[in-house]
Amino acid sequence: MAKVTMIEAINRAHAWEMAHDPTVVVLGEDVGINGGVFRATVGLQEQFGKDRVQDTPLAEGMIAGLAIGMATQGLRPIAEIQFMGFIYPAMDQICSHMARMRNRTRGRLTCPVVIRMPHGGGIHAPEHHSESLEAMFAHHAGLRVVCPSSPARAYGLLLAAIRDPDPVIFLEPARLYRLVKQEVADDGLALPLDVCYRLREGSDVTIVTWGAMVSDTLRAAEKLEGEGVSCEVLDLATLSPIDHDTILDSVAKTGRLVIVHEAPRNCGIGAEIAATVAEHGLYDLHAPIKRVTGYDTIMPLSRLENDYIPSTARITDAVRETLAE
Amino acid sequence: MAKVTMIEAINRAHAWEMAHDPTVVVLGEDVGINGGVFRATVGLQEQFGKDRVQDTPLAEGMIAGLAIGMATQGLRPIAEIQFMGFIYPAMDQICSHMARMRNRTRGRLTCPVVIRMPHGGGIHAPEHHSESLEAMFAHHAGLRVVCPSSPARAYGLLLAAIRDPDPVIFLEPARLYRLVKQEVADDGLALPLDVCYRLREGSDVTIVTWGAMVSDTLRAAEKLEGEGVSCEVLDLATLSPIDHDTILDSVAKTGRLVIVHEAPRNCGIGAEIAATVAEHGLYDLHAPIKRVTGYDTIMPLSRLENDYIPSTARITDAVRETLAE
Amino acid sequence: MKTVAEFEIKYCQFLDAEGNLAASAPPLARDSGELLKMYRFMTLVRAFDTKAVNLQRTGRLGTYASCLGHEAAHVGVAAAMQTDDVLAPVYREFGSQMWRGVKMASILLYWGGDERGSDFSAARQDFPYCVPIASQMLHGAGVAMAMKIRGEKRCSVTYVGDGGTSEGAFYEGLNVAGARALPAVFVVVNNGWAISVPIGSQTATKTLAQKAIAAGIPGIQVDGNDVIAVRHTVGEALERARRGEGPTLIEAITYRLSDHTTADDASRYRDASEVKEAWTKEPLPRLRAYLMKLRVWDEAHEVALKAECTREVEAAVDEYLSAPQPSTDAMFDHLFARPPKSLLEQRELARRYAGSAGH
Amino acid sequence: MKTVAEFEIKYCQFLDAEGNLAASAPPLARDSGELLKMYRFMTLVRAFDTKAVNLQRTGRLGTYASCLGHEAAHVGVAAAMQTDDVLAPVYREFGSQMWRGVKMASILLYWGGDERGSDFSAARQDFPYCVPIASQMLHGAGVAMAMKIRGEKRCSVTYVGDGGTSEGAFYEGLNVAGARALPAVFVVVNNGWAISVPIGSQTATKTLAQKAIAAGIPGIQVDGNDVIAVRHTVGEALERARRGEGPTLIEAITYRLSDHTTADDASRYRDASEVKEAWTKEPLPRLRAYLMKLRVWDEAHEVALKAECTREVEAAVDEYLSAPQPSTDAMFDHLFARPPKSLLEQRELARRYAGSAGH
Ligand SMILES: Cc1ncc(C[n+]2csc(CCOP(=O)(O)OP(=O)(O)O)c2C)c(N)n1
Ligand SMILES: Cc1ncc(C[n+]2csc(CCOP(=O)(O)OP(=O)(O)O)c2C)c(N)n1
Ligand SMILES: [Mg+2]
Ligand SMILES: [Mg+2]
Repeated sequence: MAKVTMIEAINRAHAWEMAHDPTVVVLGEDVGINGGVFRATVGLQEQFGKDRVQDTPLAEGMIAGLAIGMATQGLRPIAEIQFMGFIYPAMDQICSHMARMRNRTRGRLTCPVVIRMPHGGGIHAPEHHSESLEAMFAHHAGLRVVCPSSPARAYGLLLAAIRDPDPVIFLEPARLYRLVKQEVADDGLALPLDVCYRLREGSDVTIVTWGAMVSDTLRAAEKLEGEGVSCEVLDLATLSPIDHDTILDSVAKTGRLVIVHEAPRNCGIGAEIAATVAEHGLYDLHAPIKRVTGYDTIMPLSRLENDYIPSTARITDAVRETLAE
Repeated sequence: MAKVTMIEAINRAHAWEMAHDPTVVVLGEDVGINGGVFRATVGLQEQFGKDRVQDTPLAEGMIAGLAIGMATQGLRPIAEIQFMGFIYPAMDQICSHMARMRNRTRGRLTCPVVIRMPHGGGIHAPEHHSESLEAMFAHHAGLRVVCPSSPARAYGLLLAAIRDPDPVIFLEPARLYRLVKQEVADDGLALPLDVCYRLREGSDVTIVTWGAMVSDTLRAAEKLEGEGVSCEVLDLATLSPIDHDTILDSVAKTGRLVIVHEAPRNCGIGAEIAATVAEHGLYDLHAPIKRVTGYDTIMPLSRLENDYIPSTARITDAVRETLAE
Repeated sequence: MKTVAEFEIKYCQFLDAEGNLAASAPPLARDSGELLKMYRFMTLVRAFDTKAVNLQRTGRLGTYASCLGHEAAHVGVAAAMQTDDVLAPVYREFGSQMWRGVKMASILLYWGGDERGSDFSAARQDFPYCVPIASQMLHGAGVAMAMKIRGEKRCSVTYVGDGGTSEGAFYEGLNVAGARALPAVFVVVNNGWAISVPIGSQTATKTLAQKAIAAGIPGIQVDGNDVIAVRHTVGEALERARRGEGPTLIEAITYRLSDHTTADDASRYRDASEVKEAWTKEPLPRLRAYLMKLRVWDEAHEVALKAECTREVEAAVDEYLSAPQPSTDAMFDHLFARPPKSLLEQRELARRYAGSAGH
Repeated sequence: MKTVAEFEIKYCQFLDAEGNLAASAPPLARDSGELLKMYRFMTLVRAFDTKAVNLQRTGRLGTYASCLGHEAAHVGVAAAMQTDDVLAPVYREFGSQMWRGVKMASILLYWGGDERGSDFSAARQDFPYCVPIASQMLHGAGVAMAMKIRGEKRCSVTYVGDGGTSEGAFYEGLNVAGARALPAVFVVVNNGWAISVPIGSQTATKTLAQKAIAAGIPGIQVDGNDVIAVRHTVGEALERARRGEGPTLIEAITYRLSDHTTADDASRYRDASEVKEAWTKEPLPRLRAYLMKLRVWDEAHEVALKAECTREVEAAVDEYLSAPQPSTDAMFDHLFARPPKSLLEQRELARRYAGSAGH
């Protein structure tokens, strides 16, 4: 098995599915000959032709709207948005139509669309290139929101997203694109959606996180292990709908919950997780819940972006504080 | 003092401020001779002229973008969006620019803009006319989100919003527009932002709510009083930033928290309130927090909309369940 | 300075307001069978529309967007289409939908507040109503792109209003359709008003058809009250699209004889004289006059047709009024093919409180 | 069918690629003082740009969007403006910004990852860079609307790229500017490419200037490598706007001689021959040749100018490199005029963990 980066795994998932399902088409800005600005679609136009891998004019609302039209005609479009900060012009199409088409027509027309985009900061990109807006989508009914944290999960979850009969917002942590290589079997096997992945078993505290923050969290967990603290780390993976059962089970075991995400705190997905535990797992809690998140300000330009993104130190401190209660 | 409806109070706040501040301008679809589809701006064009009360072409992104340009030139635009479901095309302008201009330019250019729009359902309006999207804005740093629950608060909070040096998303509960009349002094006095309003003192349970749900919640509180349950009702009023201190103080007193909102539950503002209490008020809680919210589905067309919006029965039951713990 | 590009916009009308036919009229103008079919349909649409407004006024329908005056545009467009073409309407193109087989009862069900109204029994690939103005432009383009990718000889037809031409999505749809030569036809129904905003305030352009020039595609203006001109123009555009020559923008000039919707009062912002003048150009009498000149129509036919339309509409109203109330499950059962557990739990909750509003 | 509207698009060039002046050239073409000022500035912009790319390559600047080849367009536009007009740039119009007084050190600071770079010490009403493509169109329109409401004789000038003409916001801005006759000038810099997408794939139009027709406003094409033509055309458009006659769309045809940004590798998608050909038309040599023909310039001047530019650029680089690192407070202190308590608490937290990344 070859070791691949996340971006390569994403590329392979595209290629596998396009080779096996002729209804899958790719569209977006610069996805053709350029293979996408991060190279996620590299080689696909050569292999599958210009009809199935289309460079579009520059307009995200248009990309999403085209995908809707194509999907209602039985295609399975995968649309790339170049950076998450550029998703706003597509919000109307995604929220007013894509998320609702099945419901509005009582199942007559459906939108099996995947909208992929890089997620988060930490790559010293220009302004508006480092947003984490998963909660904005999670708040909208009718969408699944998925975010992998490793090459293998990127491969398996993307396949699941493409095959899902409903729209999926697929967020790719940009700073993981080339961070590590992992053995990924190119076997076309999808991973399940709607469940979280337990990356580390532990008994003292549950840490829920996703995307790029998974590696920082695992690093924190390792450090804490040296201090005798046993962390259970859950990769949320599907950010909406949330697999609350697994989280509640884990909290029932550990009695403590820390949530880590890069997105701003206010009304983030961490709030939903905390709220659900405060509703359904309150009596299991031995200590207040802690959220370690991005600040409620604008993701700064590159000089300060690493001070915005939660550091391992912030995570370990939060765990320590929880345990001190 | 004359008794006025909320829509009249909103109209008066416009007129007062336009008369006293020549930089205030109004723009939007049908706000001129038609006075807005709900009549919020009726008479303003006659009184202040076509330059200061402008009917725009039909494009919400354009409305928000114009407001930004005008604001950076020292005007104070009040923009009306006809229904909250039509805010999506304006998201890019609001989130990428309006919310960020001060920060991006280190204070050189600012956006003292108010974006007003009807909020919520219950008026048997057509599809896409009944959305509650406050959490989408709350999640974005750089915006204030305000939602009045009575004619007097509409008047005072709107004045505060217009005078605020930063952008304010001003949500007007459509089903309160003409529901009740209240004496409102047209005295140009603003009410404070960033604080919640205690509408009812109580000792058994804290209920936090806002907008149109305030009346249903007060009705529930009254009903519960008959059962010997003493409810403290807080009108959140400014939905972002949240006045957590008042909520935490109240929960410290009552030990119980129920949050009521019409918006979908997942990542709603209720989640943020619950999460903050689970972080900073956990030891005060005698029972699990309860959220009574809209469902995580699409606001249905009129036949079912009243089954979507939380009923008084759902609120009273939630309070009873909390007390039974 | 040298000239690098030149453009012109043409206007097409065959049947004038008095029912006189232009010499240049296409063969369709002599096909009395087709004309009668369209006339009957336009009359049915008028009867339906009148009834729907009446239902709203009497509390038996929600807010409704009348299509009074748009009958020729709507029927002409639909009549030019093939069954397997796809229509993306806005919210008042009932004439087109009915021609394509959408039941009047479905239309009423939707405007009566029930999503089942968008689950058409015919024209099942057609789009439902599109309330967010102009967003449907991109659906039409996307549908056409799917057709093009598959090499099908089908087309999409997308409506948009004059107000809708101010939204960015309108131009984005035209532009991509032009750039990829998609088999799509876009019809701007210029009825003069976007709620209270007259077309002259919406844009500085002399025509809306010229907006096509920004997409490098043909644009043409047509008298939207002349069903022959509409059907002919749309037919030519569809043929062009089917030949792989790309999209066309058609501006159909008509007039909104009604209020914007039943929630609107147009007398607040619009001169009665303008409306009166518009009534002299409306689509039905001119076609009737022409059919009478052709001697294929007379007063007796007219009386019989009206009675027939009334019967048909009443039957549809009965069907609508007898539709059972949806259960609260309907909110949940069509959101996802695979609903998450939390949604099923919420469905339970909704069942428990069904009908509790106001209590 | 009758013709209801006709349009044409003109192209303006005075100085050809060899430095020959057309007979029709305006008086500006004889104003050697102004031409020299522009030539000096274009040379400075080129020197700055070269240095900025170099700083990025050596790890001392973030991703940077070179303006190589755009010097005439950028300087011509700015030179036509008045000081109190307002510029809304995209992200590579450094030539315009520098002409208007924005310091090179500020430009570097921004691209070096510090928001202080957008707190210009001059041109303080100008907009900062606009990364979300085409969204600035509406800011330019809004600024012009404020000017119009106040009856000022000022104008806004808004840039947009060829790729940017596909976004809905582009058309929305043009349309409202036309509909309200705003004192605004919009300049499309058509440099042939939007990252890897060539203009022919972006739209089916023959020109980008013709997109003005969709807004009912004048559109004109100009050789964007001819600073005389650019300045003249923009100047006329600004005068027109100041007279209250409304907006103009100007398409300046140039070429992106560089990669899209320093993060891009254009050789993946673009023929070297095309770039080579474009170098024969670039803006500097033609103006130099013309100035030499006018005998106001020679090799010695050129050598001295280059040295002077180098000095100026180096001084700016020094200023940039010596700017102190911002503190984490900077994330919080400019969000609101009245920051909420929760934000101040978060500022405390950020102080505590400042610099902790990677630990
Ligand atoms: C995005 C959006 N903004 C605003 C509205 C509210 N609205 C409904 S219809 C309408 C006017 C539409 O005018 P036009 O496009 O001319 O269509 P017509 O109603 O005349 O058929 C407006 C502003 C909407 N439905 N969608
Ligand atoms: C809304 C949005 N979508 C995508 C991008 C990513 N992006 C940055 S530049 C660019 C191409 C712009 O091309 P053009 O408008 O021709 O300007 P140029 O770079 O050639 O000056 C793209 C797609 C963006 N910045 N904003
Ligand atoms: Mg109209
Ligand atoms: Mg370009």
